[in-house]
Amino acid sequence: MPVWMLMLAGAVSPFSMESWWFGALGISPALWMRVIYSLLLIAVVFLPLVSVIAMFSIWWERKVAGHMQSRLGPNRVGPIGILQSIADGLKLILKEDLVPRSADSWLFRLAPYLAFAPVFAAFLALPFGPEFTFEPRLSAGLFWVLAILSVEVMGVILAGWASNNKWSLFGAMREAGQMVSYEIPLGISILVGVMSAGTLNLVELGFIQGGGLHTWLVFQNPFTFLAFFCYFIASLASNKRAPFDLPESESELVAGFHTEYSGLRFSFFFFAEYAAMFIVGGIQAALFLGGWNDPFGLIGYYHQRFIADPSGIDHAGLMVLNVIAAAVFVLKALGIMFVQMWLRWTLPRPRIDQVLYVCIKVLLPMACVILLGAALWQLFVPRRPGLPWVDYSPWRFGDYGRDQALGALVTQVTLALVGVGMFAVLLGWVVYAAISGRNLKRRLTDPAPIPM
Amino acid sequence: MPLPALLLLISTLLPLAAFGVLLFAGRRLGNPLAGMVGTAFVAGSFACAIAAMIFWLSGGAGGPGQMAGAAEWGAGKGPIVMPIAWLPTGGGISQDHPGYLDVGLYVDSLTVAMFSMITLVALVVHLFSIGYMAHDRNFPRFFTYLSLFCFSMLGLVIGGTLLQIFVFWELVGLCSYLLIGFWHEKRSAANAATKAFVTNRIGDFGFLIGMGILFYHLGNVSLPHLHAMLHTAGLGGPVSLADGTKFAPGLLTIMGVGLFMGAMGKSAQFPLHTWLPDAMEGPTPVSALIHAATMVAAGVYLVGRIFPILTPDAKLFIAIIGCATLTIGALVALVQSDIKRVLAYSTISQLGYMMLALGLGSWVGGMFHLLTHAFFKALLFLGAGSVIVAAGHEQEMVRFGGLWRKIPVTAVTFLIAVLAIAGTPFFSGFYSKEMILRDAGAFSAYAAQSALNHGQSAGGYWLFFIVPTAVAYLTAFYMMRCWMLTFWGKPRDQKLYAHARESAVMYVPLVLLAVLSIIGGKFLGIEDLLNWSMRESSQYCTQLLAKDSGAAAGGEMKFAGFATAWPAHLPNEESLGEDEPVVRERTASQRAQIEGHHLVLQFAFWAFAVGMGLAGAVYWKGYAVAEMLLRIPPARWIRNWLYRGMYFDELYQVVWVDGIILGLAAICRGFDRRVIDGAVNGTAAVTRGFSGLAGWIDRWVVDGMVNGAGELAHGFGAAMRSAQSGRIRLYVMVLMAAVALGLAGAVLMALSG
Amino acid sequence: MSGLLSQVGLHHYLILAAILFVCGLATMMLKRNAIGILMGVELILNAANVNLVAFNHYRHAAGAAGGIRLDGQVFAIFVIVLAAAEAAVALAIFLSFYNNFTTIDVERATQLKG
Amino acid sequence: MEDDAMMIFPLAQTIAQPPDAAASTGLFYLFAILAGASALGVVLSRNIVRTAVFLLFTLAGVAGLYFLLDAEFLAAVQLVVYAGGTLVLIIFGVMLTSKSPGIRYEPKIVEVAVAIGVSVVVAAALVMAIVRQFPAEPASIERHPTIAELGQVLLGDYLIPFELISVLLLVVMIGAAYLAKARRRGGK
Repeated sequence: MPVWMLMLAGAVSPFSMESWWFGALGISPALWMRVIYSLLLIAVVFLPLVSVIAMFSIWWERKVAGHMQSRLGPNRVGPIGILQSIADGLKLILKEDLVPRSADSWLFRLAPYLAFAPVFAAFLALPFGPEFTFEPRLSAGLFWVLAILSVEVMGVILAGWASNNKWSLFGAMREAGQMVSYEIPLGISILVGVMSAGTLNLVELGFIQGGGLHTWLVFQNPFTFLAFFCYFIASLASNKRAPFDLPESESELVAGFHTEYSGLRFSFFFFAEYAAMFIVGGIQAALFLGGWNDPFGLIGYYHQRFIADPSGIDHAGLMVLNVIAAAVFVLKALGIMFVQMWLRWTLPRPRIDQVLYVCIKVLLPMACVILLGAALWQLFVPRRPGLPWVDYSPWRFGDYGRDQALGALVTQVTLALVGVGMFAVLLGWVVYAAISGRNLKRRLTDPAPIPM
Repeated sequence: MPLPALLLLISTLLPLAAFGVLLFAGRRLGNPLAGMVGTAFVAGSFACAIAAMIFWLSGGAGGPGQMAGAAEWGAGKGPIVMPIAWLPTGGGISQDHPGYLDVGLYVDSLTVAMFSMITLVALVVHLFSIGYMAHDRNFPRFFTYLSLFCFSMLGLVIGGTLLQIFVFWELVGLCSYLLIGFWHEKRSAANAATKAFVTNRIGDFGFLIGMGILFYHLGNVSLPHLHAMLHTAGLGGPVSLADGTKFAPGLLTIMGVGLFMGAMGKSAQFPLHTWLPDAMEGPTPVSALIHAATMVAAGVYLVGRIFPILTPDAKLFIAIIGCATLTIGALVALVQSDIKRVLAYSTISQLGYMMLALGLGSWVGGMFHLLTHAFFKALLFLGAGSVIVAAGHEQEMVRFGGLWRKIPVTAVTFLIAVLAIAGTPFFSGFYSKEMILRDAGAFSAYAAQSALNHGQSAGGYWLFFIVPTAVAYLTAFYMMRCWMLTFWGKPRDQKLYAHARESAVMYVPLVLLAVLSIIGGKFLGIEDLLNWSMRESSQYCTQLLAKDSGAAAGGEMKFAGFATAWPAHLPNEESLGEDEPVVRERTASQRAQIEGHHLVLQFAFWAFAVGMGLAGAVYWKGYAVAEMLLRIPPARWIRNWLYRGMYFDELYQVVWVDGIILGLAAICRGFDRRVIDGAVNGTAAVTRGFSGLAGWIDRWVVDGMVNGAGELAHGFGAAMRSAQSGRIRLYVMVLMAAVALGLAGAVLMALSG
Repeated sequence: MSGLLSQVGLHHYLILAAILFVCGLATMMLKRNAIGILMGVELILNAANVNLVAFNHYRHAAGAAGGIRLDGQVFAIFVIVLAAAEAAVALAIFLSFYNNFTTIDVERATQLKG
Repeated sequence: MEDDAMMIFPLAQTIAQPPDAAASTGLFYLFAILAGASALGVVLSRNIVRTAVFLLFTLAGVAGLYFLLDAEFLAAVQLVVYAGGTLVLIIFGVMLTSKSPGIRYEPKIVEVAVAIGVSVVVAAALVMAIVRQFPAEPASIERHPTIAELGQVLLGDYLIPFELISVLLLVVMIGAAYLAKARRRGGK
């Protein structure tokens, strides 16, 4: 260590020289343990989770697209083509890493990470189960996810800029304008749910909705019901999913902001998009659709029983319960993702001015009205206080009258019935389409000649 | 939330929902779907109001905002009070949430009755409008505004604090503005809208002053608390508040008059009444809903709500204004030729009756008349609308006549309304007007007697009975005149007569309202509701008083807010407690008045027959007899004077508009001519004298100095301008260099010192 | 006292804020691009925010119900909002300037010089 | 409060332990170095877009510091408003005002010298003043302030500033829109 540095340190700091340098080098073993532990958590749990979800969704989207267009989709690698994504990933890793000569190479290299890292970080707050959450103490969890997702746009903009390509730049500009605009209705519709729940913590949101279908926030009152759809549309746009996929609309912009990308860097953008779809769907499930809870409140009920077991907490039961809860949660998120894919392969793409028109002149006023209505509802229609199963039994409808919450109950049950009906119709539709599509596909792909 | 309150809330919010739907989707829904949507929402609102009425009558207990002692609500039991803490203001003497300005709901029998009335009339008017506005280009916009108005009006009635009332007060004002000016392409309509708006603002200024006084002294404007805190105001004398301050009667009177000024604007009382006739530029259903039944009655409603905190002086002021208004309205209505203007002046006059009643202490009478009047005046306006449509948008009665053959349903229902407003027995108007006149008689006798008891002259109190009674005759006369000119006699315009016809969508509402105009007086139990309303308020406020004074005095205080109101039914002497001397004394006076002055009341009773008979006789054959009467020398002048609304508009134009502008201009011109010009000219002369001298000095002494100074400044500026380079980074650098120098110096000093 | 590194205290944050401040200052002095100057301003505002939040964390008054008063954080929120507003207006001005002079070099914005 | 949460989430306890002093120290240096180094990058970078990227990292670092200071709401606001909003706006501005990505305006040597001198003096003075004025003190263990309290303060004690700043935002929106529109009018 040079002497002059020590002297400088001593001159500036009133503290002993030992502590200055020893502090830096001799960081306590506990800290090292923490660092290693955290890195391990990221490497072993996070990255595989995000990658698996993203790769699965990519494969799934291609399958869904195939179904919708009466073809088979990937069907070569593995059973029903399930390993296709891995094969593609290997191909992309092995591809040459191209950087255009006139590009700003530093930014060009940086951009994919900037797009991927926020999405990755947002997984931190997703509530997979009552205890199965990576960071349960975020009191502003929902807002935080929203915040960190808003950083993603930087990656896209930089990619478009650094490519030094007209199309890329247009794509980036579109993405910036679109995302910044749609974040407003998105935030407002989240606010509606948050307002009727009274918390931003995603885990607490799960507990609040633990009493069965009618305690889910989407059925809480007519305005949360509307906000659910408002959120879905806005999330499509802020995720640049079709029909709002203007930033990468291939018919005008080649491939939009990632025209110049190839290989691993391109796959980062791809991963980011699908992971963001999952996050957005997960947030919607956690905020509106009861998170990890089943429609009958069984998970909430057993969770409370295991926790409040007089003979101590039942850890084994909790573990199993958490696994089931995580499965339910992932299923819900995947369901929402399915609707996103469905829309992508169904709807045509509007012009950019139409997209912005929908945001500013339709979605935004609607969201404001919904917010106002929800606030008024909140003021005037009392709900049962407390957490389901902890403070009261949500399925004993007789007790609602005593708490002056009959109005709320009637609304919730009515809306829940409406929701179940809609879900049933949707499901029937999908199943019918799948069955009829399969027949059609069999006819189209059958080697035997089609009888005339 | 107690069920009636919830239902009323839903009833309030439904029109808002309709407004939202129509605002965004109105154009797309188009004609007539937009109207049907609005009507459907209002029908839902009406259903909710009726359901609320049913639940209200059966009563109940509990609720989030109820006091422990006042848990029971329902007709005659107690109001539903739901305060919500809103703005933290820190102060306040007595309120539900200490330190907060509350908002909230206040539901009592009056609220429920008003809701039923408003939603019913609104529903009927909506229905009617689908027919009336059928060919209008802006059909959806009309229903959008109507929905907004219904929401605002219901919000006004359900509001539990003066502040809420004020907010919705402004909203109904806005709707009124929008709807009067609905045909804003017409210059007169746009002007009328502006006039209504501006005139109302003058009144609202007073409202704000009154509310400001209350808020400043009490820190809260929630109705039950105002009632409880100031309940002794009606007995005269200062009011001591719980925190020890005394509220001087003068200030209280100013407060009361201020609030009443708001009501004057909204209810078109005497000095501010000129906007209402002009408001007839709006579509006729609007006139029926807003400018006859509901919004103009809002002023009366407000005065009814603040009745317990009004001082005797303030009430007397109200009575005088009411008296003047009802006279002016009736006189002017006598000679109008536009059917809607007749009705407009008639409305002014009837509102005057209500105000007079409240001023005299006939709380039940005033409110009763408000509700009955709403039905038959809405009926009259809708009937007029039907006539106007039938006549191809012609409003001059000169061109009507004999229409009953063509539009019989309208003619009959209109006649029913005329009978009701004239006070024919067994029609609704009879009961309410009778009650007002009875109480007016009681008041004038009682006031004169107590003046004599205090050694003063009896004054002109008898006028408070004589004038309304006389005007009752006029009312019967001009309403019958209107009917005769429109429906009776020979048709005066054959072309118009030939094309007249009526349609079902318009006369179904008329029949509905006609039934109500007949049965509204005795069979709907409005009177009982109003009596219960007084009792509910008294009970709740007594409990509030007990709660507030529980710590301080301990003795139970009796709520005296309605002590000065005349009871609707005469209570037995025995049923009155010992602690109600005022009530006892006044009841005795009323009893004596009724028993001793049957003859006088007979006058009032026969008004309908005499007035209508006379009008029937005079206008049997159209204008013939009237033309003859006009030949009597001063008659035509008087007629012209009355026809132009007693020249109030011209007077205001001269006094306020021209007077101020022209007067100010004259003063300024005089000042300019005399003072400034004189000074200038005088100075000029002196200056010329001096200038010769000055010129010499100037050339030699001053120029030298000036040029020298100029050179100096120029040189200095040239030196400084290089610093003003316009380069922002240089500025930052210089600034920061200076800061760095200073910091470095400071640090060096600190290190060395 | 266990030294600067093992125990993070108020002065750590203040020193970092000072560094940010100085960097912002230097940016303002060195950049000729108007937007660069704007970024310098943003840095300075961030430095101030770090100070506000750090002081709120370490030197705060007691608030209601056993909590702490959050004045510093509230101020920081206001600063962030103001910074956003300022950026919007500044960029609008720059665009206007660029339209008139086809450059955003602040050295060229000297028409009003003395 | 914290303990209660841990009681309810026993598995969470095993997955994510509460941050101890050492961990927060490490994180502080991570974020501080990120912020400080990126701030230097802002100064030294010559490409304006790269400057903006460095600024992004600075902002992210500062957001991390807010986390350590128990101001997680503020951290989220920093990310949403600054990183997601203001910075995007700035980059937008860069894109609109430069014809090619490599636009550079070099400062003069003298200016660089003056700037460095001034900066060093100010930095030194500030650091010395801070070190003298705020000696090291043990970090206070505080109750985790929740977002609810912040909301109550914002809508309670600071209601009027809050409303005023909303009005200000409205004014700014109109003003910026006007200026942008004036630009187009001038162009024609």
